[in-house]
Amino acid sequence: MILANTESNSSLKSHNTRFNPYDDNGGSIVAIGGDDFVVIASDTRLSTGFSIYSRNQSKLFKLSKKSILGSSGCWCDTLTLTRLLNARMQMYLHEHNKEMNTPALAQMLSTMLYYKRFFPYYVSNILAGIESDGSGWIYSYDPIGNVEKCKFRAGGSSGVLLQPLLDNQIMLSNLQNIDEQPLSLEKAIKIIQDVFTSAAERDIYTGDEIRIMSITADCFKEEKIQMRKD
Amino acid sequence: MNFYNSVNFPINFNNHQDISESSDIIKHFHTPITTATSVLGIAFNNGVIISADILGSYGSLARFKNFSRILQANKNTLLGVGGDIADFQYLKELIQGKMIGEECLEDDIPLKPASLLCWLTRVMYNRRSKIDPLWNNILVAGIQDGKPYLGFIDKLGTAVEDKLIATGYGAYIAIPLLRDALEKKPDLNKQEAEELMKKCMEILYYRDARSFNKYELAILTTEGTEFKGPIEIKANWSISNDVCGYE
Amino acid sequence: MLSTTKKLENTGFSFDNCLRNRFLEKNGFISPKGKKTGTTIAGVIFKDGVVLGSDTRATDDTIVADKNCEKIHYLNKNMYCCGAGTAADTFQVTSMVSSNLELHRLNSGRPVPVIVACRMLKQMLFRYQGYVGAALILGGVDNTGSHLYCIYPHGSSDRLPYTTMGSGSLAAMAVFESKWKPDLSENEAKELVKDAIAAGIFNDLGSGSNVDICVIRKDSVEYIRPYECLNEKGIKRGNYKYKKGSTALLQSHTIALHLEEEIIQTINDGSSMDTS
Amino acid sequence: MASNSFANIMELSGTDWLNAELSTGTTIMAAEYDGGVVIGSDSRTTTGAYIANRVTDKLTRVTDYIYCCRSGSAADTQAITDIVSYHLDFQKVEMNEEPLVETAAKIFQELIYNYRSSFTASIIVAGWDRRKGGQVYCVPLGGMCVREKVSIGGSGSSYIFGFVDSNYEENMDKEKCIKFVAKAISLAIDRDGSSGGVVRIGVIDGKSTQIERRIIQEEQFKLL
Amino acid sequence: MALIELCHLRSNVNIIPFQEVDELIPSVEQMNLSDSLRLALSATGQPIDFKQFSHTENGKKINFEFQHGTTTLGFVYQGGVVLAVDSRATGGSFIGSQYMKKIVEINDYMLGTLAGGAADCVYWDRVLSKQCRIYELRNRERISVAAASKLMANMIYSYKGMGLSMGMMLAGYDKRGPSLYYIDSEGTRIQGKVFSVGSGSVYAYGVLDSGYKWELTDEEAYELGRSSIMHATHRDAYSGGIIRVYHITADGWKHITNQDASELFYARKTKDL
Amino acid sequence: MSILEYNGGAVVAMKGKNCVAIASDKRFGIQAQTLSVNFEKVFEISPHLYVGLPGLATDTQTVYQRLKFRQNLYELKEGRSMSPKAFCAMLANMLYEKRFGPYFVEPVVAALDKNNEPFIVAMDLLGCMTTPDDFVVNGTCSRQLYGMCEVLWEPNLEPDDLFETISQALVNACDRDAVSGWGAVVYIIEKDKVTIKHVKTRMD
Repeated sequence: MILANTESNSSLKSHNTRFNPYDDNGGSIVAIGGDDFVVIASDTRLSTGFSIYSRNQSKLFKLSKKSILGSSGCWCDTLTLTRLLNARMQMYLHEHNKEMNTPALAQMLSTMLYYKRFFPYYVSNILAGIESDGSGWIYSYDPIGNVEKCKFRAGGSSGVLLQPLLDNQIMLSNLQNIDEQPLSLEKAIKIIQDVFTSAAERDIYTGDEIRIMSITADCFKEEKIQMRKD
Repeated sequence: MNFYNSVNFPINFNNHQDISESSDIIKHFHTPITTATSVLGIAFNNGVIISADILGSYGSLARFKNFSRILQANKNTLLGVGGDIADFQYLKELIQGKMIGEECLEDDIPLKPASLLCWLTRVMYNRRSKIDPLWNNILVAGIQDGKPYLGFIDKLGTAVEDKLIATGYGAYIAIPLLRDALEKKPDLNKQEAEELMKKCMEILYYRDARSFNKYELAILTTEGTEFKGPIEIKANWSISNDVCGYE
Repeated sequence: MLSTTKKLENTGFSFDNCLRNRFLEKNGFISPKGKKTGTTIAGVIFKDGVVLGSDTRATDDTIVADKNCEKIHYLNKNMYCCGAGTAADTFQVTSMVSSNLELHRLNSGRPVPVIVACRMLKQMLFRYQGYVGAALILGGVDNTGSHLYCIYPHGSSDRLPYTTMGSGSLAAMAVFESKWKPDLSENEAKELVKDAIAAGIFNDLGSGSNVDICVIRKDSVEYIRPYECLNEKGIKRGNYKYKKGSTALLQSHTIALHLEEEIIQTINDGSSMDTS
Repeated sequence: MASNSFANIMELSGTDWLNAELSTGTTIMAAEYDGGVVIGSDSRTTTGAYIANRVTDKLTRVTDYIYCCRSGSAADTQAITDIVSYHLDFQKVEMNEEPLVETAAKIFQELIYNYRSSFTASIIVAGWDRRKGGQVYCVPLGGMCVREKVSIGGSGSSYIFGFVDSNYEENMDKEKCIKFVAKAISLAIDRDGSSGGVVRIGVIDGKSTQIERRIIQEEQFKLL
Repeated sequence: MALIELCHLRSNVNIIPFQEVDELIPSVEQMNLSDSLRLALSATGQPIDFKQFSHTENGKKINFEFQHGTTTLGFVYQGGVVLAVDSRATGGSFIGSQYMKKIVEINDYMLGTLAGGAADCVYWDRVLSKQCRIYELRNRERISVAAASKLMANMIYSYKGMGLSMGMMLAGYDKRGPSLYYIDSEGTRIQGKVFSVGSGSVYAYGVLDSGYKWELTDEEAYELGRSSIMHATHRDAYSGGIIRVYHITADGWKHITNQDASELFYARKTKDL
Repeated sequence: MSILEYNGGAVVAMKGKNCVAIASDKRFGIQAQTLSVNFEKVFEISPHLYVGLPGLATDTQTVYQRLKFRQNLYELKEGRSMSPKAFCAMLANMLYEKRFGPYFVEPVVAALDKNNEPFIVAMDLLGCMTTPDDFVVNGTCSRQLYGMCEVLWEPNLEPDDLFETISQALVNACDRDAVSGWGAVVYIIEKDKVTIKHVKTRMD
């Protein structure tokens, strides 16, 4: 019965109660999944407090041919988590001679987040991936690994601002007498651009540039769009 | 495999503790004592330049007036460190140990700056996860695959790569000037970068109460490393003549 | 009602709710804070006057509450004041002082010296010991020349040839320190202040949007708002207009308003009448 | 030495200036010489570790012949000085003679003493009057008041007590005294992070309604 | 590294750096991917009170908004067990999800509901379903609901005081017939006939208790579960979304309906009018 | 929990072409418990002037009553109706008077002024005014509303379009906020009429 990662108490040092192992480095992520595509976008501003660390830090991580992770929050946790995740996927590749598929990846990420239940990663993760039938799905996580599979999601510092708009525009919630049309990739990208424009207006931690990555059955695309820099 | 063995209990039954009783987790780390202020770095067209003053402050006392905190990790990597000086010295040994370890491999492949940054990120993150951080900001500058490289790590293990970096008060005072200069001319040459750096150090001296009027510069290009300093700041105090009284 | 009428006559702050609010806070309900102007404000003296500048963002925690707010406040004909800190405080403090200055001007029958405004402001702020969170830059021109003061929330002042305040003050000050020189011309001063504010806007997340500038000269004032739009809202790519009837209704009724129309008729007054 | 604390952590992350009150970390000094007094100060005002004003004038006029050097909270000391100045101007009109330095010091003392729980103010009052010539009074934090030949105050003063004690001589001539004061303050500036900038010097000798002012800049420090 | 040993450098050279980094990445054996019961503890091995980390050094809020809130209910009657749940997950007052699945299928004869911390419940339900499957393989019979609930309670109990937050029901059908257990993170495990758990449970109980009797028909039972949840979602801010109803009989569990709580509300209201 | 979230509720106002709209939800709750679904936070001050007072319900009522009292006094004294600008100044001063013990309301004012120009103002709880050209929001789901309005609003909306835009913004924002919703009411103020529409929303 050994505890994982336990420290002996003798190494504990003297007192002060001001160190905080967490920071919030801001940034927003929006992802939309369609019948045959998935698209995910993040801004590139990395900030701390009232100042900007970098104007050019994408928060998207391409994990495999079929999946992209967007991760924002405490950047040091993001770096660690994605590095571990990559190592895991590498191991899987060597053991099974194939890339991990999206649902398995989604579950593994959840388990890895829950592993740190008592000292969690302070990150908001959104995983976008294409499944075996070619459809795009989004998995969104809370910091300790509660996962929800859905078609669209906004997360990060302006997630609260953007989510209702996605509900309204993609799920057509609260609309009547509307003819539903399947969502196209072009429309999804258009919506993503517009929601980021609005987030940059109102959320001080979102801005500078958007990176949009999309995966369809046969191609992977990346786009950059400039935003306001204040 | 015994089934019931796999259902083991990570915590002793008698060891229940309430959160309220044991919220003293962060009582056990040290705080910075002797500190050093900002470090600045710029990547220019064929190299990098970093600078830092040479003061070690003990609280507000200007305690050590000739303390260099720029070091050369290997032939294509420079480090500039701010924050607690004791932690810096520990880190320095750690890095030197790492460098010797690398040399022992005798593969003639020097550690690249980005790799060193990555490794240092792990060191810093690991210490923050123990709630026993190294109170430093580290600036890693070098030549990565023939191109200038500049990176930064804070005490949590947050790593950032950029063309211009400033830590401490520099992040508030020097960054605006550096960003402005690089926006106007993205491809600075060595001399311009050096001039810009000198200007920033002067202004930091005006506005940061823990800064000092002597600093060091280190320039790393493909041709090699050049250390300059200590350089003394020629401050301009002429406006003091215009100011009289507070009303 | 009697008590309410009485209260109307009383001036100054009312502390009626304090006890209740403290009780609520003790029970774990966090008291919200007022809107802040994260702000970069700056001022510089040039040859013939003063240039004041500010950004135009007001924040509510991490949300931009106002993208184009006015932070350069009118004090009197010959002086203006930039405010940073709690937005309500800067507004109220400057408007109260503005009224007093106007009374002073009417009483004395001459342009009010800038020092008077400075004293009024700092004494008022000192009385509230920093609890009225207004950080101000006061600039003006009077018979004795151009003046620029920097007034801190606790009630101290500094007299300087160039100064900055607010969360972006460090960025703006860096620009001043690198580019300021004595005896600036008006255009140089305007550009310098713009650069300083822009440094705040781009490097401090609490500041943003446009640059406002106010130039105060010996006989004239020029309030340029906006002086420069540094950040435009991105262009919408989609169309978000709804079809009529998209929203489900429960009930609806209309109140017709009977308009009172006001017709103004000009009547010839006595002077134009032929009185001979 | 407050070096262990929270302030230090805030300094490292560079966020201390957002919340701190403006204060003059300061080195101030006044010394008597044979014809009057020399007052001097550094010129740095800080909020946290940010220098809000690098050319502050901490030598403040109370009357034409009496000045004070302020240290502590900028707001408190300015308010107190304004009040004292008002009192003395009033007294001057009433009595038709220049107020005494001692009177000024007493009013300072009274204010600081009465409001000692709410004010952070430590002041050196220096001046010249007909009766006692050049005088220096020290009114530190708790509100006591004592006359001294030479007095130093502020955070930087702790570095120069030794220098001042060993180098002060009575009845120096003016230039020597100015040099002494300037040297002392430059030494404090050298070691104290809260003091800095230039050395401002004022000479009060009762000969003119304007005091003689000098500014000694950094490059001249070595020559002192 | 062989060279180092060969040269006996170890005694001369400080090789701390390698330890520094090695500790970071837990080996495969250490992580919960291989031993699902083993979670990383905090630096001190003691629970962390996150309130002390509520603000960063820049004064920015750090807010671990784990998804929360719920109304769930379950009752045993002559026809088996009925479970009904809402589907809202809130972080603070923000509604993180309106479609969360709060019933977890443990095996064909057993269901768990979740209330409290969503991640906690889902994770441990997943572990439980693994344990149950192992039991089944080993003993060639299905695990009883009593045993499963005991396993669950023990697992949670071992992390008691660490900050887990969960209130779950375990319902199933075994050789003893239908049964329903309530388990929470304090370590409680109670068998009962009627339970409701979560922030909206007080409202649900009102409807549930007034309509419950052993002799309910299946349809009546579904209706009772549904309207209890519906009324709870109307009154409780942290419950809402879709009402899911499940039924467990001797043949295993069956999903009955998913119905939008708000639509149901309007349907009922117009009927009353 | 912030005290402004104790009872829940949100108000939004938007400018249109020669018209202005103000909308609020109808919930009155005590923390998680919904007590009433008919608690309006928007009040008529004069035919062309409406004020929304989201925040702590007790203060919503107190502030409204005191406003009405002062307004009556003004109209008795002056013999004319209050202009939107004067009303806002009065409200701002009333709130600032309680600078150190504020009322927990964040008012939103929507009106047509003398020239039938749309006029909107939002204030924080200390009475600091914001007067943008497009829309103002306040209340528990203000973040959600900012996101919605920033995309949906466009200049020169006709009254009918303005209604669709403002109600979609409010309803969808409330759907992501646990403590507001339960019905919504929209006021469209035009030169010659005011239209009051009760919108169907989720009731959970």
